[in-house]
Formats: sequence, structure tokens, C-alpha cells
Amino acid sequence: MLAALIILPLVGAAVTWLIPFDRLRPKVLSLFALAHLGITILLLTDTPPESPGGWIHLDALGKIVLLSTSVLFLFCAIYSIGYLFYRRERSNRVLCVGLLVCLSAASLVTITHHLGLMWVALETTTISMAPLIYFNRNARSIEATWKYLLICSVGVALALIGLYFLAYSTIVARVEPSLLLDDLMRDAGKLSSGWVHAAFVFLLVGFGSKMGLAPLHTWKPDAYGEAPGLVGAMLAGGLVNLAFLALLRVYQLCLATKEIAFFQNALVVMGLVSMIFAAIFMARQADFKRMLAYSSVEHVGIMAVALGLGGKAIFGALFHILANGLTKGVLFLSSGNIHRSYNSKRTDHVRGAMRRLPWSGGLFLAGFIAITGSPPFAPFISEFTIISSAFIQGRMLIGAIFLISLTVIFIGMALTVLPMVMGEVPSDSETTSYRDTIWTVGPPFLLLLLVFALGVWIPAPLMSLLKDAAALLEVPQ
Amino acid sequence: MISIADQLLVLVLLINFISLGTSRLIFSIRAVAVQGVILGILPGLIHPFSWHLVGITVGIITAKGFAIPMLLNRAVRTAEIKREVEPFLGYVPTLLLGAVFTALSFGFAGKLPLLPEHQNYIFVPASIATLMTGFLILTTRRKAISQVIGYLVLENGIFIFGLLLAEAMPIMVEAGALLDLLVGTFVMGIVMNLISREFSSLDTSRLTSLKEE
Amino acid sequence: MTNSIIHIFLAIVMPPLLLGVIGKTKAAFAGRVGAPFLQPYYDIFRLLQKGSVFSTTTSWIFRAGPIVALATTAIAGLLIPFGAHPSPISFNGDMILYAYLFALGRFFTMAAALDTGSSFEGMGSAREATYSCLAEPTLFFTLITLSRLSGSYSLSGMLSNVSAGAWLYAGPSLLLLIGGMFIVLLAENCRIPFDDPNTHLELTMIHEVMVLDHSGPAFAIIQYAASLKLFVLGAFFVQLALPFATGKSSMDWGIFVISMLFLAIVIGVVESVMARLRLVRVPQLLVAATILAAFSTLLVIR
Amino acid sequence: MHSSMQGLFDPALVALAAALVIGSAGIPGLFLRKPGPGQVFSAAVTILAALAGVPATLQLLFSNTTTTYILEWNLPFGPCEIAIDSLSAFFMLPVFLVSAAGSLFAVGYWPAAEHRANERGLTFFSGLLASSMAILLMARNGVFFIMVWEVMALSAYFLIVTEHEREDVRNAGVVYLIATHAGTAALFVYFSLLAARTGSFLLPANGSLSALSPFATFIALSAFTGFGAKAGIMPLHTWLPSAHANAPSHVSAVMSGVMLNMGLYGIFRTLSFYHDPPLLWGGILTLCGISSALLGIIFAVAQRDLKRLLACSSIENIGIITTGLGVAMLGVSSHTTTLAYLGMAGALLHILNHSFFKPLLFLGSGAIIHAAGTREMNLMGGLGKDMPRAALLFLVGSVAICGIPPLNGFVSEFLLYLGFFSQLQADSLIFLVFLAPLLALVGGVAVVAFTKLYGSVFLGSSRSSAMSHPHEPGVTMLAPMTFFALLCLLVGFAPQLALRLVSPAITMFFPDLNFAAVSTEYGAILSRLSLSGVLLLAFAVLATLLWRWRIGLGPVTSASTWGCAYQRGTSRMQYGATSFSELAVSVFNGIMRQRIERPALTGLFPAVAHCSDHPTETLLERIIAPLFTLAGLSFAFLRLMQHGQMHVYMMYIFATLFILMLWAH
Repeated sequence: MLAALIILPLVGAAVTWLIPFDRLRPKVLSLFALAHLGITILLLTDTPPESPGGWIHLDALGKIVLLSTSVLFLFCAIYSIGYLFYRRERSNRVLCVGLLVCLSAASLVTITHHLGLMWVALETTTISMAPLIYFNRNARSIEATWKYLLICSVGVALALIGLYFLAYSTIVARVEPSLLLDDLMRDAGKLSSGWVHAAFVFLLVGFGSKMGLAPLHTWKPDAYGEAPGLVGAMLAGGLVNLAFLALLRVYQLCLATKEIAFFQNALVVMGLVSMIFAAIFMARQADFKRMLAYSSVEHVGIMAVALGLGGKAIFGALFHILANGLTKGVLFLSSGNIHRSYNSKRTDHVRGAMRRLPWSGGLFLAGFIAITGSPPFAPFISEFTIISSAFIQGRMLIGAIFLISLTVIFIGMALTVLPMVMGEVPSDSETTSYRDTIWTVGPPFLLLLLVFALGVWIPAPLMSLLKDAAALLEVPQ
Repeated sequence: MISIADQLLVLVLLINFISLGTSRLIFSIRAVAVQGVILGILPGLIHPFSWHLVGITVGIITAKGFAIPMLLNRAVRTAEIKREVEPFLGYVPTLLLGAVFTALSFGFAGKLPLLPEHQNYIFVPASIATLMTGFLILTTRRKAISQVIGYLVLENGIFIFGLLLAEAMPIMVEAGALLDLLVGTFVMGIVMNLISREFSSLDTSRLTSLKEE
Repeated sequence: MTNSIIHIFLAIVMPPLLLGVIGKTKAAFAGRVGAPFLQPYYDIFRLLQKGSVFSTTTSWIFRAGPIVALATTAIAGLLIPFGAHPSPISFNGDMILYAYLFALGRFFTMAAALDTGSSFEGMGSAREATYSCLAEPTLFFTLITLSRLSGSYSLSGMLSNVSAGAWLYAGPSLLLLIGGMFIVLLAENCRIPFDDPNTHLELTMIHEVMVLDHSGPAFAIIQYAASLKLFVLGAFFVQLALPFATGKSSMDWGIFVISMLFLAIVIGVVESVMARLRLVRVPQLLVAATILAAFSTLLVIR
Repeated sequence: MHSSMQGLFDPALVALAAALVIGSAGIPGLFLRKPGPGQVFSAAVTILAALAGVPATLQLLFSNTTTTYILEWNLPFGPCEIAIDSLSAFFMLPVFLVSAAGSLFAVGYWPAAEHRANERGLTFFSGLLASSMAILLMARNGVFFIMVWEVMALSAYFLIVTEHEREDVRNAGVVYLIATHAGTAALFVYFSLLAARTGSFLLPANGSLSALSPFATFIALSAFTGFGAKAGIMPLHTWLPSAHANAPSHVSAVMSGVMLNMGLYGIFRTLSFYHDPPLLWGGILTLCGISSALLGIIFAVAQRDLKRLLACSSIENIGIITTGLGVAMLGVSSHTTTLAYLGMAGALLHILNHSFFKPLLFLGSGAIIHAAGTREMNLMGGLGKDMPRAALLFLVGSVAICGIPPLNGFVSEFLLYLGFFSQLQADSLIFLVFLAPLLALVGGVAVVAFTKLYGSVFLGSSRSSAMSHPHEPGVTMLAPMTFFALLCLLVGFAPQLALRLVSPAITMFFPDLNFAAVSTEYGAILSRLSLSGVLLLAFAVLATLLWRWRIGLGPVTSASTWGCAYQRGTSRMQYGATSFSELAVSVFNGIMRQRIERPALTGLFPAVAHCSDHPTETLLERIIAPLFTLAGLSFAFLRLMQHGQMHVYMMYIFATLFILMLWAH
């Protein structure tokens, strides 16, 4: 069953590679995405025990990330049917194949407990996304791909050093050398602290640069800005969470070593820095896709801060994985539509989107409201949990900085988004063949409904799942 | 045997300096290739014979010694650029910095809590020094190709450290690391070819159109 | 009961007499014989006999203006005590009603003026609005001081308490009050130095210009209401300035009437010896009055 | 009414149901292809729901029992309680009345047939706004409160930007959205701190908290900021004028008449938690209140836009209410029952009054705009002849809002005056009495503002040809206005009834104070007040009759206004709105600046020239806008960090690594 999770997308990749028709591929893609989601749900309902040797083990944390990734992927796949219809000028073979390979690697990240294997899978997702960012085949997209590739590779290389340090610390401690999470946590007490500390730093920086924490985020605006909408959605809603999952694993290890304080403080500081960066770069943003990229920087910052705060905020962080992922889907997909229709992603060209594309414009506006943490949408739940726990823990300064940068970000985003969607369409604006269709509007709309539903009511199973996951990250007394 | 490994590592350090000092890309590519070959030999010197060892050695030598350099050479040829002109930091300063870093890494390695059997080899300082060299190249060179070279040197540094735990680490992680290096650089190579087609140069200082104005 | 009847009788009959007295005084200063004391009564009756002309631009507001002005002043007259005698209607906080009734009257007078659509009347009502809202605080400071001195929250209470005795322990503040209140009295009734009831240079006028278009009975009502207002505010001032009270009721009524006439003479004197202020100076004088009253309040509550 | 409902069903549920029905009233319209039926349907449903809700609310108000319901929700913020006590019920009354009236007014004012583009959204969000406000008053869980609060704020935003093709509307919307979001941020702090204090997100019971506990003042201040921003208390009022001015009039009526109350409700609720508020809180509230009242009305005088003037006067009235609340708090802190009672009674009664006359005026302004086609007062005039009924109703509103007897505005201010005076004999808080002259000044300036408004709109003759055939509004527009006018008169002439309406809320607010004596005493005083009001009316009627009789005797002729011997008077020579207020504005020049561009006239026969004036938003244009520009510039400078230079990006990474390494060891 677990193997199917990995193999099915690979099979899909092979199939889509062989299909000669561009019109057919997205539909096949959606079929495989649907199957993947089905398997995921089966796995969530009855989870297989961990494999002998403990390499493969789907625990609560993995489940959350797997679920959000799979759901988001399904909607992106369906969206691609409508979207690629408007991109008939070029073959979508690489796109579909890349997406499926990435999905397979992503599933592997979520189900493995072997840090080395997880690292390999993570690097695979990075590489498999590179050609997708280059989908538009122009100078800007090639530059974006280049930066994305080099920075992420360096980051992941640093993570590898971190892993080596961990392994070496086991050797130094004369315990059975291994990179299995469970073994490491068992022997955590004995490991030599010097190496472990160094390992944590390298892992934080490595996975942080993949996740896009400031100031390691420099690739994000370029990659998100140049990639097609659905690729952006997968990057911002999927890959980010995978990197975060890797950080969660490190966090578990820190908890086991009882030397969590430094890691938590580092997370809080980097998270706040990311939010402040986002606040600075969000204001007067001339390109709405880059704006979304900075919003993604903001939200990984939020997750990092939540993780660093610990306590109740952990719940917020875990719920934010879902909330942020799905909301980013809404934003990127609808922004993709707007981009198609105006053939520009400059905010001074795009005006009156609600007039020209009532659905896409409205969805974009709603997504903006949701992502800035306004109820009744899911991100509000997580963000409020985090803020309140910051204040309840008496960490006023953190709470204050958090809240202030949220407000500044809201102002910046509002000043960018509202002029786009409101008002009249300028007479001189370019017109394209794009029209809102059920295929391009349906997926983001359903995602928005999902975000709304999660904002007012969390289903009991999901709630228990979140609680279990949070229990894994509780500071042991 | 081990002592030979040490001398080889000294060679590796020298190669670092070469790649820092030279301005001719072809030359530094060759240097890195040689470095890769040496690294391929090293495991054979420090570990008892096993087929797994052979596999790794062969894999590394083919990847680091031949596949990747070929790729880079092709990129250089298609882009028709011979040398790294106006680096962000001059060659002499980078060499000096490299020297400083190497010295520091030796000093630093002395303080690390190493296994006694690793104490008296220069594996750790060499790996740190190579890492530092990689950083230096990445941060001081503008051309895309020299940054790939920097990335390779970085990976080599990591690999040297990996030697310390070759027997501790299951094969598939090493293989995975290797594979990633390969695929990563391979994709980079493709991208670079695309770049050279788009811009007819691999100078990343030309790749600065994506920024906040 | 009898006192109430006398109160109402005086309120109805006496007001125009004050105007007559003022006129006589001014005439005396000018070395003329002047119109008889009862001239204002004649005027009002003559006006009542006349027909009336209404501007085509006006609506019912224009007609309502004088009536509301009269009604409000009359009710205010029922709230204020005459001399030592308490007023017919009196309850805690009636002083606030007293102050706000004038506001109601003013609102409708101004509306009526604006209803004619004449630029002059608009000008007049603009001035009236501004100056009266500057005069408002002075009245309240006065009320505060009195209420503090008397410990009562109704006009009758606080005014009947002010007596020769009060002057002994609160002399300075009362003096300041009288200064302030006299200015307000002149301003509210549009006398010199704020306004000139019988000039014909419209540009310089405040109240008179607002009623330019009223004619016949309406104008009669306005005239009467104006005199009543002078009477009502005057009663307040007299009770403040000349708080003489013998125990005997009839005596007190006599004292009240005499002191009202004396007030009229004083006003006449002031109007004869002073010139009209330039409009820009008017607010300054009003603010000065406010400051006087505020000081008096500070003196009593510190 | 009450007794009939008693046995049937629980009024709280009725109120909740009514709120939900109102909220969903606009939904069918969204799916109907034909415009019109949806609007009419929603109006009808809303009115019916209100008819059910008002008696229920009244019953809840007078029954001192509070029934609590637990709403099933699966969010990690503890149980979600819903309850209606007297305070909630009191605030809920206007919600039903005004929203119902507004929905009826909309049918005539914003006919679906003429506004196909935006009518559906307008109807839907109006319903949502109303119901969210009603539910807000029931929320007893902090997080649920914030959620409903934000729904309210957002639906108000969408109502404001109904005509978003207009530039100024968009700007107004942005300013509003930013202001309300900042306010919500303050509320996040507020509820978090409250939870930190009580251990759960449930709102604490009356008087259960002590102000001596840590952070109490911090909690109160965050509440004042968050709720004050919504209520428009100075200096958090900047969003208010443009938002109210640019929304459709019936929306402005709801926003100004009810939504501002929600901010006040938050403050009231917060203060009800504490049994020992320190003097500081009352002091802050009083100070902010009186300054909002004064500055608000001074801003109002200078406006030339009809609805902006009304909006500024909302700031004034909210200020008066806040002053009353502050005085009441001072009374509690100093244990003077009379002061607490009078302040609270004045404040609550003024809330009620404000939600009567302000909707009346805003609806009236809607009728005016409908008739005149402009909001610019300088272009109007003489509308009173074309729309006499609307003019009469508007007059009632204007007199009421100036706080002039015998209408309702005066009653609440009267109570406040009594409160100010009540400390005169005591030795503590004696300086409160200085509020009286200030409030008097506010009243005086209000008279200037509203004579200006009424005079320049309804009186005289039309100042421009811009007005397109003014006409009397239809019955759907007149009926709501009449309703509110009658309410104003009722409260004005029978204030003792109104006092009975507010007293349950007061007793609930101060559970441990006994108001029996004072309430009877002031009830008596108010009845005297109503007597004198009746007397005034009677006298006016008598005078009118006499006068009519006199008129009958003499000949009555009509001619054009006497131009003081000037023969060529035109209607453009009338005193316009700006010229009327020019003198008053010049008096308050320092506070309220009116930017006037005067042409330089030279020579004997100067060429044609134009003079323009523009009342400035002191806080917004002098302080906030420059701050934003500054922030924008500094951010633009910082954005250079993202310069596209690859190797520097690498340096960022290694620098981070290095710093973290140093930190780790």
C-alpha cells in the first residue's frame, strides 16, 4: 500500500511520457492524482505498521503533510486541464511528468523515517521541479530556474553536511551508527553535543533555504514569479511543507536530546526575520506573483515562529500546514487565470479584475482575505492560535512583532490587491482569448470552500490527527 | 595505506588553490576532475576490499572524473568563453583568503571532538578547507560555470567528510548523495546550455533581470 | 398661586416697556425728548393691524420662525424666577432647559432667515449662529458658579440664594460673573456694542438683518419676542446683580420692577456712550466674557 | 406582548432565528436572474424577522434572566457560548429596527432595475452585516466574537465599495479596511490577554475580574483601541467620514446608527468584567470622549459634502456617549451612585437616540441625493418646496441631533449635564463640572452645523441648475424616515419611558449598586421635562392659531425677497453652505483648516476667476499620509537587498550559517 503511494505516480509519469497528445495528458494526470488521493485517504484511515528496520513509517506528522500535498496536487491537476488548454502553443509533456515525479518523491518524504532517504527524496523534488519553472521557455524563466536550482542545491548540500555530522556524532558516541529517526531519538542522550549542535545548525540552514526562510529565500520570488500558476501553487503549498516536515523531524530529534532551547530560539528569530522581510517586500509590489512569493515567505516564517514558541502554538503550526497550503492554492491558481487574461502580471496593468473575470477576481480577493488571517477562513484559526499562545506564554515582544508585521503585510497586500480587483478595466489593457471556465475556476473555488469549511469546523478525525501530531512535538516533562 | 591517503588529501588542498587561483575555466574544470578522481581512489585506500567499495569507487570516478567535466566542457564550448573575467573578488585576495581558511580549518579541526583513530589524519581539516573553498568560489565568481565548479568543490568537501563514516553509513545514502550530485549537476549543465543559448554567455552577472526595482 | 399669576402677568405686559425706557434714555443722552415710554406697545399694535407680505421663495419655515421664537422665550420666562419669588415651573436641572430653549428659538429664527434666500439674511444668521455658540459657555459657567454657591440645581433655588449675604463671601466671583453675564445679556439681545437694533446699514447687523423680510403681525411677534427675551435674561441678571429681598411679597415685586427698569436705563446708558464693535472684535469680547465666568467658577470651586 | 410570548418559546431563540433569517434574506436574490424580486423579498423577510425580533428583544431586556446556549463547534477554543443579557438586548434593539428600515428604504432608493451591476451584492451584504451584528451581541466566546466581528467588518467593507468604479469610493474602502484590520489586531491582543488572565476564551461574567490584576490596564487599553477604532473615537476616527460618505445612504444609516454601537458595545462589555475600574480608565474615556465630541462637530461644521457632515457628527455623538461612559466609570471608581447612574443612563440613552436620529438623517440624505443628484451642499437649495414631507422629517432629525428640546437628543444630554453638575457639592471629581460648558459649546456648534445643512439644502432657492428635477421620495423611502421621526418625538416628549428602557441595562451593568432611589428621582425630573415640552408645544399651537387669526384680518400679498433695494438679485447670491460656516470655521482655525484657493484679483476690471475651498482631514492628511509615504520610501530602499546578484545571495546563506554557528557555541 505504502509502496503504491510511491510507485503509482512514477507509473503515471511513465504513462504521461508515452502519451503523444497534449490534450489527453492533463486528464491522465488528474486520474493519477485522484488515485493518489484515494490511496492517501485509505492510508490515513487504516495505517500500516512501520516497516521492519523502521525506514518506512507513516506517523501523524507525515499524514498531515501527505494529506495537504495530495489534496493540493489533485486540484492543481484538475486545474491543469483547463489551464493547459490555453497553453497549447507548447508541449506539456515535461510539465506533467515532472509533476508526477515530484509527487512520488514528496510522498516518499512524508512516509520515511530515515533521514538520509528523506534527504534524497527532498533533493529529488527540488530537481524535478526545475524544468517546470522553465515552462515558459524565456530568458526570465531560465534565470529563475538557475537561481532556484543553485540555491536549493547548495542548501540541500548543507543539509547533507548536517546529516553527516549527526551520523558522526553517533560514531563518536560509540552507539550503533544510524540515520534512522527512531534510533537517533533513542540514543539522543548519549550523542556528543558538539556535533549535534553543528548538525542542527546545518540542517536548519539547509532545509530553511529549501523552505524559504529569510534571508535564505532569495530564489522564491524569482521562481514563483516565473513559474506557471499551478507550479507556483505546488511550490508554495506543497514543497514548502515538505521542507517544514524535515524541520519537524529535526525538531523531534532536538526534543529527544533535551537541547531544544537553542533550536527554538533560532526558529523564532528566523521566523520573525522572514515575516519582517515579507512585510518590507510586500508593500508596493509591482508584480502580483512575486507578492504571493513574499506572502509564502511570510507564512513559512509564521510556521517557524509557531514551532519555536512550542506549547499550543504547535497545533497552530501543524494546522497552518493545511491552511496555508490550500489557501496558497486558491491564490496561485486564480492569479494564474488573471495573468492569462491580462497577459501581464504587473499590478499597474491589471485593473478591474472583478469586472473582467468576476470569478477569478473574486477568488483572488477572497484568497487575499483568507491568507491575511481574517475569519471565517482556516488561516485565521492557526494564526490566532499562534498569537494567543505567544501572549498567553507571556512572550509579549514576540507577539507584538508578529502582530505588527502581520498588520504591515496586510496593508501592503491590500494596497496591491484591491486596486487590481476593483474598479473599471482600463480601455487600453490587452485582451486575450482567456475566459473563465469551470475547469479553470472550479478547482480554486473548491479549494476556497475547503479553506472556509476548515475555518468554521474542523472534522473530528482531522482534529484527532492534529492532536496526535502535536503530541509528537510536545516537550517531554 | 592511510598515509598515502593523507598525501592525496594534501593534493586535494593544492587543487583547491588551483581552482581558486586560475582564471581559465577549462583548466579549473580539469583540476576539479582530477580532484574527483582522487576522491574516487580514497575510499579504496582506507577501507578493506569489498564489492560495494568497488562499486562506489567506479561510480565516483566516472561521475566526478568524466561525466560532469565533459558536461561542463560542452557548456564552455557552446558558450565560447575561455576565462572568468572581472571576478567579484580578485584572484590574489581569494587565494589569500583560501590560505587563511585552510589554516583556520586545521586549527578548528584540532578542537573538534573526533574519534581517536581519526585524530591524526587530515580528513576533517581537508574537508572543511574544501568546503570553505567551495563557499569562496560560489561567493566570489560571477560566471555560472564557475559557480557550478564552486558547487562541485563544496560537494567534494562534503564527500571527504563522508569518508569518515563510509562504513557506518548504509550504501544507499552514499549512492543517493552521489546520484543527487550527478543529477543536480546534470540538470545544471542542461540549464547552463540553455542559458548559453539564451544569453550567449554564462556570466550570471548578466542574469540579474529578476530583482526588486 | 397669586405670585404665579403676577409672574405671568409681568412677563406678558412689561417687556416692551424696557425697550421704551432704553429708547428714552438714549434720547436723553442725545438731548432729544424721544418717543414716549409706551412707544414699543404702539408699534406692536400697529404692526398687528397691518397686512403681511411674504416672499415667494419662503416656505412654512419662514412663518414658523417667529412663533417658535416667541414660544421658547415664553417657556423660558416661566422657568426664571422674578425677584425673590420662585418661578412657576421649577425642577432640578431646569437651568439647562432654560439655556437650551433659546437655542431652539435661535434655530428657527435662523432657519426662517435662510428661508428667504436673501444674501443679507443668510449673512445675519451665520453671524448669529457663530456668536451665540460662543456665548453659550459663559451662561453655563455662570450657572455652575451659582449652583455651587447655592447648592441647588434649579434656577429658583440658585437665584433666590444669591443675596447681599452671598456678596460677602463670594464677592469677587460674583463680580466677575456680573461682568460676563452683562456681556452675554447684550450679545444675546443684540444690543450695542454687538449689534444696533435701529441701524439701517444691513451689512453690519446680526439680528435685525435676519428679520428684514418679516412684516405685519409676524414682525410684531418678533419685536415682542425680542423684548421678552431681554426681559427674561434681564431678570436673571438683575437677580444676580441686585439681590435685594425684603420678606414682604408685594415689596419684593416692587423691587423687582424697579431694578428691571434700572437695568433698562443702564443698557440705555451703555448704548449711548459706546460705539458698535467691528465684527472681528465680537468673538474676542465673547471669549473674554467666557474667561471672566470661568475664573469666577474657579474661584468658587477651588 | 410579553405575556403572550412568555409561554410560547424562548425569546433568545427567537432573536437568534430572526438574526439568521435576516442574514440569509439576501441569498435568493443572488440566484434569481430577474432583478427586483430578490430585493423586495429580502426587504419583506427582514421586516418580518425584525417584527419577531423586537418584541423578543424587549422581553429579554426586561427579564433579568440570561439563558446560555452552547453552540456545537469543533474548534480548539473551548465551548462556544451564546447568551443574551440586558446589555446585549439593549444594543440589539437598534440592530433590528435600523436594518429593517434600511432594507425597506433600499427598495425605493437603490432599485434593482437601475443598479443591475451591484444590487445583488448590496442586498446580500446588508443582510449579512445586520445578522453578524445581532449575533456579535450574543457571542460569549472571544474567538467566536472575533470571527463574527470580522464578518461584520468585511461585509461593511463590501457595502462601502458598492460603487467601486469611483476612485474616491475605492480610497474610502482601503482606508476603512486598513483601519478596521488594525483594530482587529488590537482585539487579537485583547482576547489573548483576557484568555491569559481567565484561562479560557469565554468572556468573564459581570464584575468577576479585578482591575488590580496584572495587565488589567493593558487589557482595557487594547480594548479601547480595538473597539474605539470601530466606534470612531478620536484619534481613531480617520476612516469614518469618507467611509460613511461614500457608502449608499441606507448602508451609511446602518453603519452609523448601529455598527458604531458595536464598537461601543465592546467597550461596555469589557468594562462590565471589572468590579473596580481605576480612575484612570474613566479619565481616559472621558477625555477621548469630550475631545471627539468637540473636534468631531468642529470638523462637521466645515464640511461641504452633505454626508461627510453627517459622518463627522457621528464622531461627535459617539464622543458624547463615550464621555457619559467615562463619567459613569469615574462614578464607579469613586463610589458615587448618582454619578454612575447619570453617566450610564445618559450614555445608553444617547446610544438609543443616536440610532434613531442618525439613520433618519442618513436616509433623508439618501432622499436628497436621490432628488438632487449630488452630495455637494453648495449646489443645492430650495428643496423644501419640492419635497416638503422629506424636509419636515429631516427637520425633526436636525433639531433632535442638535440636542435641542423638546426632542430626544436633549434628553440624554440633559442627563449628562445633571451628571456633570452632580459632583458640584462633593469634593471629589468636582472638576467634572467643566465638561458642562464644553458640552454646551458642542451643542452650539452643532446648531451651526445643522442650520447650515438644513438651510443650504432645503431653504432658499436652488443655487445651481445641476439639480435634476427634484421630487418627493416614494412611500418606501418616506415610511422608514417617518418611523424614526416618530421615535424621536416619542422619546422627546415621554423621556421617562425611555429611561425605563435603559434602566435594566444599567442595573445589569452595576450589579452591586442600588439605583432604586436615584432612578425614581430622575424619573420624576424627566416627567417634569416632558411636561414643559408639552407646554411648549401647546403654547406654539396657541400662538399659531392667534397669528393665523390676525393674518386673516389684514391683506396678504406675496412678492420676491427684498434684496435691500438691489434689483438684480439672483439665487446664486444666497449665502451658500461654505459661506455660512466660514465665520465659525475661522474661529476654530487652528483645529480645522479649510484650504481655500482665492484668485488674485488685479486691476479695475479683473478677469473671470474662481475660488475653491476644501476642508482638510487634519489627522489623515497631516500625519498619517506622510507616515505612509515615509514607510514606503524606506521600504523601497530596503528592497535593494533583492538585487539579483547570485553570489551575494550565496553570501546571505553563508552569513546566516556563520552567525548561527557562533550563536550555537
